[in-house]
Amino acid sequence: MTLLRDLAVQSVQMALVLLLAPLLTGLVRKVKARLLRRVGPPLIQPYRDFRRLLGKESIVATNGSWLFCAVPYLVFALTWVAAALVPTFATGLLFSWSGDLIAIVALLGSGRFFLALAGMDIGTSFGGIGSSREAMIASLAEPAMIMIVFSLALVAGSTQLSAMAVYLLSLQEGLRVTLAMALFALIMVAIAENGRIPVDNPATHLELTMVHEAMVLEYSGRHLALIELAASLKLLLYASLIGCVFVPWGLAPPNSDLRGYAIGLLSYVGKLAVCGIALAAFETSIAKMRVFRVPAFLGAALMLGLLGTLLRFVSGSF
Amino acid sequence: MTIIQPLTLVLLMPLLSAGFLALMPNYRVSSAFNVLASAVTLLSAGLLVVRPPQPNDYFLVDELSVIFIVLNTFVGFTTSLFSATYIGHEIETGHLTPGYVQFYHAMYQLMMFGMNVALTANNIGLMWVAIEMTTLATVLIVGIYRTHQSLEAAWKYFILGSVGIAFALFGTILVYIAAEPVVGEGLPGMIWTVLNSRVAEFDPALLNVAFIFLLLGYGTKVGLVPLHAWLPDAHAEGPTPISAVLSGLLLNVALYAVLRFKVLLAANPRAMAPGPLMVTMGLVSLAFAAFMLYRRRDIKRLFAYSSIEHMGIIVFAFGMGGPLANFAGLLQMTMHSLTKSAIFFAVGHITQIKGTQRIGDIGGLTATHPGLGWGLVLGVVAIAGLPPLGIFMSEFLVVSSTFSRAPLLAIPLVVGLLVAFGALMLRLTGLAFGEPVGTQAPVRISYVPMFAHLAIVFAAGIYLPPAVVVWFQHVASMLG
Amino acid sequence: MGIATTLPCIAGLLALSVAAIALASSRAGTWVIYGISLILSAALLVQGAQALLSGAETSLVLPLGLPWVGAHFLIDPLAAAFQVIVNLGAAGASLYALGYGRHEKEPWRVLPFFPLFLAGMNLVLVADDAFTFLVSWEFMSLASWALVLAHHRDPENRRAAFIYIVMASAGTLALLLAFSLLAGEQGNYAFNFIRIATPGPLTASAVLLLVLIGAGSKAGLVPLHVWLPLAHPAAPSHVSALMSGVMTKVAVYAFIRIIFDLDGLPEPWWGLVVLTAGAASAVWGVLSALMESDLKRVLAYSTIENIGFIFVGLGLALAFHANGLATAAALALVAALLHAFNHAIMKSLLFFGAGAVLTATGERNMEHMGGLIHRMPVTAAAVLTGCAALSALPPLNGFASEWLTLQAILLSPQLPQWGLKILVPACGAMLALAAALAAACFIRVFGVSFLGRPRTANAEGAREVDAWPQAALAAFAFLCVAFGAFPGFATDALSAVTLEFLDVRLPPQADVPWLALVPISAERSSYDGFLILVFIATSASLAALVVWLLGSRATRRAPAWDCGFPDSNPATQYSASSFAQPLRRVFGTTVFQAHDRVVMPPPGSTAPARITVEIRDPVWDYFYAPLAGGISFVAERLNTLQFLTIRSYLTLVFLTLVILLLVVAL
Amino acid sequence: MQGLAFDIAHLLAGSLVLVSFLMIYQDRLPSLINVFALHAILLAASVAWQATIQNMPELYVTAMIALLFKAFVIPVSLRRMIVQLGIHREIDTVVGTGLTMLAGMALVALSMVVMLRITAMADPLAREDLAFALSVLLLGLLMMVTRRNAVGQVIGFMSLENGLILAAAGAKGMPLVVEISVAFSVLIAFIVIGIFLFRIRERFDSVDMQALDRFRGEQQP
Repeated sequence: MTLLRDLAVQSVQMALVLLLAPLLTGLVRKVKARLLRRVGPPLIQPYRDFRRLLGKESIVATNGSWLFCAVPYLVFALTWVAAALVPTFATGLLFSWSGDLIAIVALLGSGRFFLALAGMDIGTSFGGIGSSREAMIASLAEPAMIMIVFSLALVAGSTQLSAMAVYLLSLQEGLRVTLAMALFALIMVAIAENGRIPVDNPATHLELTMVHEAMVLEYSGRHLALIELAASLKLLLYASLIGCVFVPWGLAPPNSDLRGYAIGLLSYVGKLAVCGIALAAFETSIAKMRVFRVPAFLGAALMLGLLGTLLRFVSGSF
Repeated sequence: MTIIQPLTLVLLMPLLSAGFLALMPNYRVSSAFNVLASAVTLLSAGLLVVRPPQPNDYFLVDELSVIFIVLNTFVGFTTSLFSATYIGHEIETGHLTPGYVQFYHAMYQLMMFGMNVALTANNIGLMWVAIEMTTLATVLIVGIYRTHQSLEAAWKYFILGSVGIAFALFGTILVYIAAEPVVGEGLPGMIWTVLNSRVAEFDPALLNVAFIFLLLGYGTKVGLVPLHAWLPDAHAEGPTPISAVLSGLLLNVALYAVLRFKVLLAANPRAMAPGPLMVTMGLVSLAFAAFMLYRRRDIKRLFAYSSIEHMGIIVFAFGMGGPLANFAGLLQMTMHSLTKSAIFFAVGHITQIKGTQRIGDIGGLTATHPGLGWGLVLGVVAIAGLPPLGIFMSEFLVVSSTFSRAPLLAIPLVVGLLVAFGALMLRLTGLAFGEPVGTQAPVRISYVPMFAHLAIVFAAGIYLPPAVVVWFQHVASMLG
Repeated sequence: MGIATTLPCIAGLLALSVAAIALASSRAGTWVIYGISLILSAALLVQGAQALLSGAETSLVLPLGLPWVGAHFLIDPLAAAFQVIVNLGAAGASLYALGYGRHEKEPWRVLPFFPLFLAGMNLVLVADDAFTFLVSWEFMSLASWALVLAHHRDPENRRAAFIYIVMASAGTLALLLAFSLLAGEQGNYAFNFIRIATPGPLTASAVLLLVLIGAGSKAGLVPLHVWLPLAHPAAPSHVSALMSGVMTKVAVYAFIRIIFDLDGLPEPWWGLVVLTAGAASAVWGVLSALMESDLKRVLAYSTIENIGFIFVGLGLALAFHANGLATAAALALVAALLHAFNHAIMKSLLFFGAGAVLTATGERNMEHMGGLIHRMPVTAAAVLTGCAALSALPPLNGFASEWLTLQAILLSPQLPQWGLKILVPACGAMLALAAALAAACFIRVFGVSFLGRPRTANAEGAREVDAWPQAALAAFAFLCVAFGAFPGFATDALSAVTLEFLDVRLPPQADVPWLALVPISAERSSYDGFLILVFIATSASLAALVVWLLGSRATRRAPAWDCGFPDSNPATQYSASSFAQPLRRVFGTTVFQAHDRVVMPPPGSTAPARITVEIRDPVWDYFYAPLAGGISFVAERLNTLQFLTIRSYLTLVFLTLVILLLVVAL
Repeated sequence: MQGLAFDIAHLLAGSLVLVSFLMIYQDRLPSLINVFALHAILLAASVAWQATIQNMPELYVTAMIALLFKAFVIPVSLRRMIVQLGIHREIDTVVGTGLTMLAGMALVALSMVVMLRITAMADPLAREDLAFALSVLLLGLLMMVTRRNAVGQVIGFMSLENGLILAAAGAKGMPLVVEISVAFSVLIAFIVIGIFLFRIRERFDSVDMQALDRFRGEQQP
């Protein structure tokens, strides 16, 4: 019985992230447009794009290899699995123990790995630019992320997201400098990882500063659709990560009743909305930075993470 | 009691054959006879091991000297084998005339005679005479090519050698003067057995001065720095069989004398300890030779300096004393003789093939002459102290016993070993590998002596027969 | 079973190398030698696995080696574990060489030494007294030295071999000193004596430093690594695989054997030293790999990085062990051992791939490759797996061991020493950095050499290698996946080692549901490679299915879009050095004084503009070069003594006499 | 008797040292050879005196050998040689004689200190003899070091060996072995030297060591 319910919850969550992801992207776009005094596309535009792209034939460059065609599915799968492991509206998911936060970070890393390879597969200069810059950004973003994991794990005594959420929910810790630093670092990393302004600009082409778009330049049709979906899934994942770790309120505890789940669902949607609006506001209020300023940006994140970890020792014994 | 004592055979055989060879014009016959005589000497030396004779006033064969004698006669024999082919080629290419070869063979046996006498002598005077005789014999052979370089080398060898010999004689006289009040006038004052039994009562101060003269005198022949100057040139300019014998045997004979006197001095409690002196000279020789190896342009000088380095290690080990270090010293000495002569066998043929001794003009031997090249590689690897060859075992014992007793002494030792190792391997990579360099004269090569030596060294590195071990351990304890 | 059957196999390898001298020049030589060494190493592998799983100890004494000590041999769980690692690599290399070895120009320079090398490594593992250990150790170096010289006509290789053998014997001397400290005055060189005698703290610490030099120089710890990127690529590829994947693990074995087994109880600060060395090596190695464009050399540098990972694990184990935190120590040790095992697989795999590329294109420089995925599909797939594993991507084996190491790092708050408390997370950060850089490095490796368009005619005409290498590649790629999915089995097997030295073991993972990895407790942390793998597979195929059902199925081949102005010239692709340029600007400028120099032709000339990248290795510049300079300076100065006149030599003798007389007189 | 014996022995040995100084002082070969002959004669005399006071007749043999070879045969042949080579007018010394004399003084002092301090218990005769012998030896070595010319070096070497014989003779009852060996060594030495000077001349038209020095090891002439 419980197994069935847990299974249901798990599958609901997996479906949920899949459904909400384009919506979040649409929300961000819409809000940005509004802030720029434009009407902007409707919220459901991403779904339409997805359908349209799905319907188109996909064009593969003559010397594209099997890897090029396999990567979209792989990237999508990796991101989806990662997203499925993050508690969105309920903790104690059935399979959440099959991978902890480190594994989630690594899963996203493998997604990036294959995407970068796909960027180099056609053998164009743009793909190379994208991949090499992505590699540089990742080489700083990932350690920063691991440091964040460390500081959180040292606070919560676990690398399991559910356990973290439960622990922080119980609020024995009070508000901690470590957590604040971790939050800042996490936001910076999230911005970099999702290729948002100021690190990258998802809305531009033919600009020598683009990173993610350059990698996927050669993709079209269904492949592009999957990649877009994966990108928005990634954005959703980070949003829900921030939500579940730093504002765990409303999360439905394991084997709670329907009401609990409903609360959890609502609070989750609310968190996502807040995140999306905040992101849009942030993006409109800041300018894109030069590529070689990015290391400094991410280095700061890394330092914050490390500092948080070390401060963990200073403030209070384990 | 047989008619002919093995001892008399060991001594007479070389002497008589020296006389015979001096009169034998045909070089083929004479080199064959040379081999035969050395073989007989070796066999009778083997008999010595089985039935050592009673010591008398003039001759003494104990465990220590037997080691040296067997080694001496064995390497003498293998070298005579090598020398047969070597000399043959020298005659054909006209580097040597039959007359000189006649002279060469006579001197070879005379030298063997001298060394055997020195090793079996029970009388410090007799020992001195014998060693002087070997010196003179080798001086004459070193000069045999009569090129400018060889003359210079021989002359240098002669002058430095005779000065050393003079020192040794003075030391010998001092020992007698020290002994004379105790054991009385006449012969007994020069007999090892007597001296060893009564040395505790001798005048210690006199013994000290005596030991200094003896160490310098015989140390010159051992090739200790700074008395070494004759050694590289004598090795480089003489015929290669003689280089092999010099490195393999003559140094050992001188070392034997030094050891005997070291034991004598150590047996007198009031005299100074000989150890520190030997340790210092050993380390100096090791370090000096190690650095000198780098700038060598001449292949034979290279290995001559490596001989100095190894003599340094050996003297160091004996200076440290104690069962482990002495055992290591004996082992190192044996292995070095075998390995170094094997290397010189290889080098002899290499220089004949390439027609030069310049390292720069020799290269890629493993490609052109696999047998010779890999033989050289094996030899150098052995001499550099890599396992599983014999020298690794002795160096293992030297270093480890030193480091656990006197760590500060082990540091220079290890550094010296490493520096020398680097130089040897550097040269080896140039000689044995890479694109072949230099000419390719057709040469008849005798692999047997070289690989026989290397096989023994290899076996010893893995397995020492218990008999040998016990034997060496006795001697080690005897050396104190 | 045990030692009684292991030694005969090793003896068989030795005999084989003797036979190889005769067979080397014959046509069948390659088949016979590699075939038999494959069989023998497989046998050793099986025996090792049995000994490890049974946890039994078997020992033997032969009347060899040092007379009064004899040659002691012992197989305990530690030795067995590394026997598995070594012989897995050995079997793979032999299998690979069945095909690869036939391209060898001068087989007689490889065949006799290959079994010798295998025998040497196996002997080190079973040796149980100092002399036998060192003999086998140096024997191993010697055999590999000969193999590095296999292609001796290239002066670079000769230089590599020279540097290698000198540093190897320096390391051996350091180990020798360590052993003589442990053996003490009366020279008890047998390990069972040394185990009983407990050295004083000072001695023990000295031993640690000496072993760090001795084993570290073999393993390639910074700054003792300089020989490694020279020597490993110089050898034939299957030997490179052995040297990089396996011989470095033998060095790790030596470190564990001496420090954990023989050297008494550790001091807390030991962990500090080892950790720093490990972390430094990890970052340094991967950065150097990113700057390098010679494929095999990149792999060698990545070996340095992974050795750093392993030593971080060992350092943690030491730190925990010193503070009596046995379970944490066990976790760290298992992590280190598991990574040693995994790295042996991954690195062998990649060197096999590099060898395949080398035979197919004759190129080692990535700048001359490209597009190989079309011409060598099998190799490409295998190498891709290896790259992903080495980049520590789930669900492959590289990630499992890295994950365990991170879990061990997360236990650092238990440590009482503040230095360690602070240092360990910093090391964790460096490890994370190294891992991310490794991912970048292997994107570069695979992307430049296998993807894109061929850059040279050689790459154009590449042809897939024959069956044996493909078999080896496929087997090892499979192992990467298998041990990524089920790391639990490996950790369970390895816990025999932790039981041996720390008297504790990790909770048996076989009991955990879904074969997950739960080092400490389920609510603390858990990872299930198998499930992740299943999820990825299912969701990917699900997506494919959905697209297949709903979306268009049409695919058109067309020239690349490339923002509208595609260039047919493959030189316009991103090259290895241009891929690394951002990272070079971020990390390389300070560490390696890396800078690009652009040479613009004068206006009007048709000459192409040239860009050259200059990279200097500070370790070499500031440590080794001065050392060599010093030696040659002293040699030069002393050399004048070779050219004095007889009179001056007499003067030397004279002065010596006078000085000694003065010494006696006064 | 003992006193007188001692005094005479002392006188002879002492004058031997004095003559060694004289040899160091000579910077031309012919005069050097003459002085060496004198040195040999004195040696013979002191050995003979030792023979009488130790009443060891065999020492007379040594004395005779020394007289015969070192005082007559060798000097004569050497003189002929240098005349042949036409080097009898050359200045032979490297270092100024004055400096050499000073060094010699120091050496004698050293040998006195060494010997007299250590051989306290040996009988005075042996002591004195040893002290003088050592100084003769050191002076001979000094001469070898300061001479440029092969002949000069050989003479230095032989004077060094005279010192040895003096010591041997001084040692009470030292067996015949040694005298024979010494004589025989001198003999051999002389032969070898002769051969070498001969060879050196045929190669270099001189016995100047600097001619040889050009062919020191490893230098490509």
